[in-house]
Amino acid sequence: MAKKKTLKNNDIDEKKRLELYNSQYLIRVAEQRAYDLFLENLVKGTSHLSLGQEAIAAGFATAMQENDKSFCTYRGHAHTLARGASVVGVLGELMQRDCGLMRGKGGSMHLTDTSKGVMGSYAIIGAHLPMAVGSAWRAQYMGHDDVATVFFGDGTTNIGAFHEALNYAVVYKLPVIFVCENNNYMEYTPIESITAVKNPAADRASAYGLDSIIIDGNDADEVYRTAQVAYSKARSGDGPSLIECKTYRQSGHSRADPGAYRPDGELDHWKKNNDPITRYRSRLIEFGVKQKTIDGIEASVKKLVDEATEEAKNSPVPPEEILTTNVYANGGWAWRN
Amino acid sequence: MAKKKTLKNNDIDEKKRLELYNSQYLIRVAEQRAYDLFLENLVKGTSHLSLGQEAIAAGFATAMQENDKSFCTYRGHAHTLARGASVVGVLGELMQRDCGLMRGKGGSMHLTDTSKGVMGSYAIIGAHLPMAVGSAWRAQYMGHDDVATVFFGDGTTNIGAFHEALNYAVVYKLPVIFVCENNNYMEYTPIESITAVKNPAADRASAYGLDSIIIDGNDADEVYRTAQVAYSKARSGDGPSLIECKTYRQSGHSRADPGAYRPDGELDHWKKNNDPITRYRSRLIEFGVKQKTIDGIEASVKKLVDEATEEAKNSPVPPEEILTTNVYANGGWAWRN
Amino acid sequence: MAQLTYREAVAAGIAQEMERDETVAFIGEDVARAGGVFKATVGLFDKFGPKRVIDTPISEQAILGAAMGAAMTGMRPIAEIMFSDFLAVCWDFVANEMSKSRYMSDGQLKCPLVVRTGNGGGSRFGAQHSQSIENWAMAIPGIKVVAPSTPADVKGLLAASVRDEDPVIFFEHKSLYAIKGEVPEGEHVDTLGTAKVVRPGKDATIVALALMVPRAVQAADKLMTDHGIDVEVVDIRTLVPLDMKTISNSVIKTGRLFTVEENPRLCGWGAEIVSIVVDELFWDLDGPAVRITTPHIPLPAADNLEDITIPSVDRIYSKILEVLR
Amino acid sequence: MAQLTYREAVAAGIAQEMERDETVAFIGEDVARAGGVFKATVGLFDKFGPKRVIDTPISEQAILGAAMGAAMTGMRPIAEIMFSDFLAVCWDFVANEMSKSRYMSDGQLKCPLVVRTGNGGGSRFGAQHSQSIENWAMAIPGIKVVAPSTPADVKGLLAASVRDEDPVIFFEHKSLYAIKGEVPEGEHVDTLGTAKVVRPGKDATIVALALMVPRAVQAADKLMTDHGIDVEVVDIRTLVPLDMKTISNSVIKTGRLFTVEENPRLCGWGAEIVSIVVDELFWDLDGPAVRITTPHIPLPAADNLEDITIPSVDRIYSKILEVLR
Ligand SMILES: Cc1ncc(C[n+]2csc(CCOP(=O)(O)OP(=O)(O)O)c2C)c(N)n1
Ligand SMILES: Cc1ncc(C[n+]2csc(CCOP(=O)(O)OP(=O)(O)O)c2C)c(N)n1
Ligand SMILES: [Mg+2]
Ligand SMILES: [Mg+2]
Repeated sequence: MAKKKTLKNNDIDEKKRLELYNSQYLIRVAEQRAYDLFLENLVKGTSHLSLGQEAIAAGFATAMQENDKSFCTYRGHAHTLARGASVVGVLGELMQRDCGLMRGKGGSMHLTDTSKGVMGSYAIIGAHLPMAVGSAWRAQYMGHDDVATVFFGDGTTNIGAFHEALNYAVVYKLPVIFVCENNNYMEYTPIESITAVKNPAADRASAYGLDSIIIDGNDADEVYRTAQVAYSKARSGDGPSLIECKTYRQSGHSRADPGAYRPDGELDHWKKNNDPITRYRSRLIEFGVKQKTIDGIEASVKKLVDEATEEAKNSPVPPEEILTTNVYANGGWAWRN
Repeated sequence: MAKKKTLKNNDIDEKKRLELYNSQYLIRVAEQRAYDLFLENLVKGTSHLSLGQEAIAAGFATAMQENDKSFCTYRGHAHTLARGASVVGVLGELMQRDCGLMRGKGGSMHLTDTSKGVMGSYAIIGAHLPMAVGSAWRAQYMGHDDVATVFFGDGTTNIGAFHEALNYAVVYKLPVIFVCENNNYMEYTPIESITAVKNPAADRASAYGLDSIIIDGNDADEVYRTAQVAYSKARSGDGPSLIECKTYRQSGHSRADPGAYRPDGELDHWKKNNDPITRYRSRLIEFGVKQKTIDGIEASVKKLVDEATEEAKNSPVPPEEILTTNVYANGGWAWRN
Repeated sequence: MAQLTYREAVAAGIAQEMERDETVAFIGEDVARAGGVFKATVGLFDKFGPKRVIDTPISEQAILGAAMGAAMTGMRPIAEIMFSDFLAVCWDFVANEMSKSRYMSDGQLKCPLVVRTGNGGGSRFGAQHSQSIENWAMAIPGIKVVAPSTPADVKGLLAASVRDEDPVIFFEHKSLYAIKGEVPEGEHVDTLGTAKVVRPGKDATIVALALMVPRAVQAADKLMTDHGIDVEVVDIRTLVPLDMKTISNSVIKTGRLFTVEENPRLCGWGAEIVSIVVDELFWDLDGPAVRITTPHIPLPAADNLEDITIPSVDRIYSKILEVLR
Repeated sequence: MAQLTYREAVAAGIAQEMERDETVAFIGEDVARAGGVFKATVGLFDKFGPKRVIDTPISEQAILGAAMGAAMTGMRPIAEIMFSDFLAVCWDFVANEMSKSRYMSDGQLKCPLVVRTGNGGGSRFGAQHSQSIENWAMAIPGIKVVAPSTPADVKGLLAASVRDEDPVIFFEHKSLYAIKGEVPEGEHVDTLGTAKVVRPGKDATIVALALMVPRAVQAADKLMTDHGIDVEVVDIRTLVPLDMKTISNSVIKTGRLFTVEENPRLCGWGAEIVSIVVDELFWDLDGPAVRITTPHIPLPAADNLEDITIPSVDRIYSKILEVLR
């Protein structure tokens, strides 16, 4: 059994594995921290955590090139961190401090770090799918080799923009990867109760002439491998992919959600038996990674997040002068002369 | 050969056949009249004809119950006439006269006759699909036995509202029939050049858990038969159908379109070899209908349209007082007191 | 009289109408089993069941289209669009369909439906979940536009909206959901198109809406206390139909007009009211009519920034003082 | 100087910019091989080929989203939305996305793109294909809004829009496509945010836009001829940025303000301008500021009805006469 797994997984080397673990673990700790800060009333507004869904962000980001572009939702902390954005910048933005990625002007739902290829997080369901298509059009048009990846939830497959984006991307064979994180719920409503097909993304792939791809979204290796195939397809000019990742959201939908809609035991089941971090930690050990190495990663991630938390806490709130900056390209907001 | 056809078609009796022919012929003559009136500068604004597509409107309307509801596009003269709306009302509306179905306030693109179940024609692509879904929801909710039918083109399958409507209808198993008239073109652009799949509606049926249905839209019998199956399915509570009818638009997209985008010979080919009226006339004769009977139908249709034309021509333009009526339910337009 | 919160008044208003009229049903995202993301529809699902209180997919166009098709054919649906910002994804149904079908059909089609939506800022949600877009709706002929400021008005105007034969966009203010107020016991139905003088005064008129109403009243009280300036506050309550009589009477009396708008400056409803007053009551004005608005910028997320964006009691107070002095 | 039609000026403007800048590309429905339903983009496909001039599916959200994603990452796309009424189906991209991404990202994201669209009435197309919705766009912070009235302005302002670093909504008036006018030879680039006094006068100011400009000028000429009333006409040209200097200078000079709007009355751009003038120049006004607008109704299809709906030369003339007498 162990043997078989070794064989099955020997395409990924230890260095990559540790990278994948580091990325997942960083997301886990940072998201938990965000939750704690919310309880301390230091995170204002809303926030949507990816606890339990870390493997998807980590797997894709690890397979990306530096010049690749990510488009995220309001549930985008994970994807932003996975591309290497500063933890201070992310936590600072959640705390709406001057050190935040957007100096508090965007907030938790709109994390953006273009220096890392994170082309924004969008809070209106579906809108960022066509934008990712546009980035892919630019890559094709200008002869660039980057690929656009757009992350979205199961619930998003029922909105019009999903359909338009998929068709458009296929018609022009654009280098864009559509990643559906199926965590079983839209906000509080089970996805199967409001969707015509069982697999909301994969069962619609054929409507765009695409392959139906369903993967275990809680297995970072499987995600990484699938991502690699999709990126190489896109970079070879063979067009888009639509990938449905099965996963589960361990946190509430947003900050104040008690999760009353979950059937008894469901959350526990996923936490105990299908947590991506726990699973990956076991796999590392199975593959001979030393406990010390793992401990080292975990310690350094914790330190990073602790230090970032302190730095963000000490950052001032944004100065009032920036209220009216960057509305227009000239830096200001004047709509009249 | 004739024998075989007889067998294949003996489910439809002569009375129905003549009804189907009458309906198609009426549409043909009225649409040609609309075109002539346009050349005389008596049809103002735009108008979108269904020449060549008559069998679809006729086949569905003939299979409908009186209380069924139709939702049409700007290309809706055919569907409105097929439900029995007055020819004077239709031509009068195209000529923007007081005798028009909506007294000139809607125009060619918005034909409505609720007394015949024609719940409006809509000119923004896709919008009427969700409306038809809503009508079907009301039927299910109130326990009515009517079914909603929504007609739209191939190009419409690429807009978001199509996707939302289909999913919604299936989730709640609503009695609505989605009829895609695939006439090969959106306005001037060939549908296959901007669509990810070959059959824009049928190849997407599975994305909503529906059967893929493609029929010859220029064969009124096949349309009628398919419609009957769909209505009885809907009335039995078994939910929506999506039907793709292959056809061809013999006229321009709208009034002034010279059709330069058509490959040489294409239009001629369809007119000569696959015109629904010519085909149906031959079939009637094949099935033993007397030429005299056919001539009688044609003569009475022509008379009807001639008389309607005269009546519409003699109708005054709408009085200025109605400019501000029926904006709100109180009959007026006052937005203030 | 019962003490209800603004959010409880929403549920109470819907329940009252659903009990009265079988053709009223309610659809929206997460509105049924979960009682809505703002908990404004808690209890309705238990009371009326899955046939009448329905969780939908994330398909705003289908939601409004379904409501429209049902309304055309005999129902009186209430549809929720969770945040008013999301009306942008189904704007066609508001701007081109429900608003125009009666006119285009010369009265054959009707659309008695209500679109409820959470509007306004103050929750630190950022630019895509905080907007006040009542001016977008006011700009569309053929619909009615309501935005209550108290629990009683929520219930009474919601009932009136459900009973109205025209499509109504009903803006609930997110930052008011928690406020409490007296609501009449038993059936309560108000009248669309009626503004209210909520604070009488003689020196100037403030016209305000929704969250801006309590702020305007506070500012007016402070102007009285500090400077003896006696400001009348009019709560518009419904933008369409617009109760110009009440507004005009107030302006004729006071000679000065201020509007307090949460929507961003350009083409806000305050501009409309000012332009009517300047046309019709120019000679009654004793000085400039002045608009106090959210500046013409997207909304920032940070609390300190959001607080200086939306008109505050202080800003209203200072601006009026500056102008009247 | 060359004589071009308004529609030829569109193609000329696009061609000029595509020749200059490789990153400019053009997408829309039926715009390439067929040259657009208004024939405003004829010749571009032949000149620049299928890579740069692209026929799209009927997917307005994808069109604007694609333009946005490309603009964010280095292109300067031009997207056509065939009729401005259809902006309602992709309004989210205008109102919530392209307009806010720069602000939400505190300047990290940019959206240098142009959305061209056929706006306005007069074609007997009915309520869903005839609207003037420049006021919808003006109400959204973060975008620029342009609406030219002459072929020269079409070319010059379109070029300026393409070169602008912000998203621009460019309203072409359908009833002006056929008019002819002088357009400067060679490269022609105008400046956004500059209004023009197109007819000097001293007795009153008319502020007008697009199709309303030639009508206002005709009305002014007739007022002069018939009654010796000398009216100044200002063509706003761009609603955002708004050239208030030119408008204010005119009002200070004449003491009277009229706005002539094709958008329906409520929350139109005229209201905004009136409200600014009344706030800032109240004491310069010699009488009421008056708006002449399309009434607040959906547009009828019939020609005789449409003609009495949209402000005509006669209506402008009579209203001004009535007010000034
Ligand atoms: C157009 C629009 N409709 C509704 C919402 C409110 N909303 C925010 S998140 C969400 C659920 C999204 O579900 P899914 O796509 O599965 O993503 P998840 O939150 O599970 O990651 C909804 C309905 C929104 N933001 N935008
Ligand atoms: C949202 C929207 N986009 C574009 C248009 C312009 N338009 C009118 S008809 C048409 C083509 C429609 O093609 P199809 O659905 O195949 O119907 P057909 O006209 O062939 O019957 C287009 C693009 C529109 N009316 N609405
Ligand atoms: Mg989900
Ligand atoms: Mg077609």
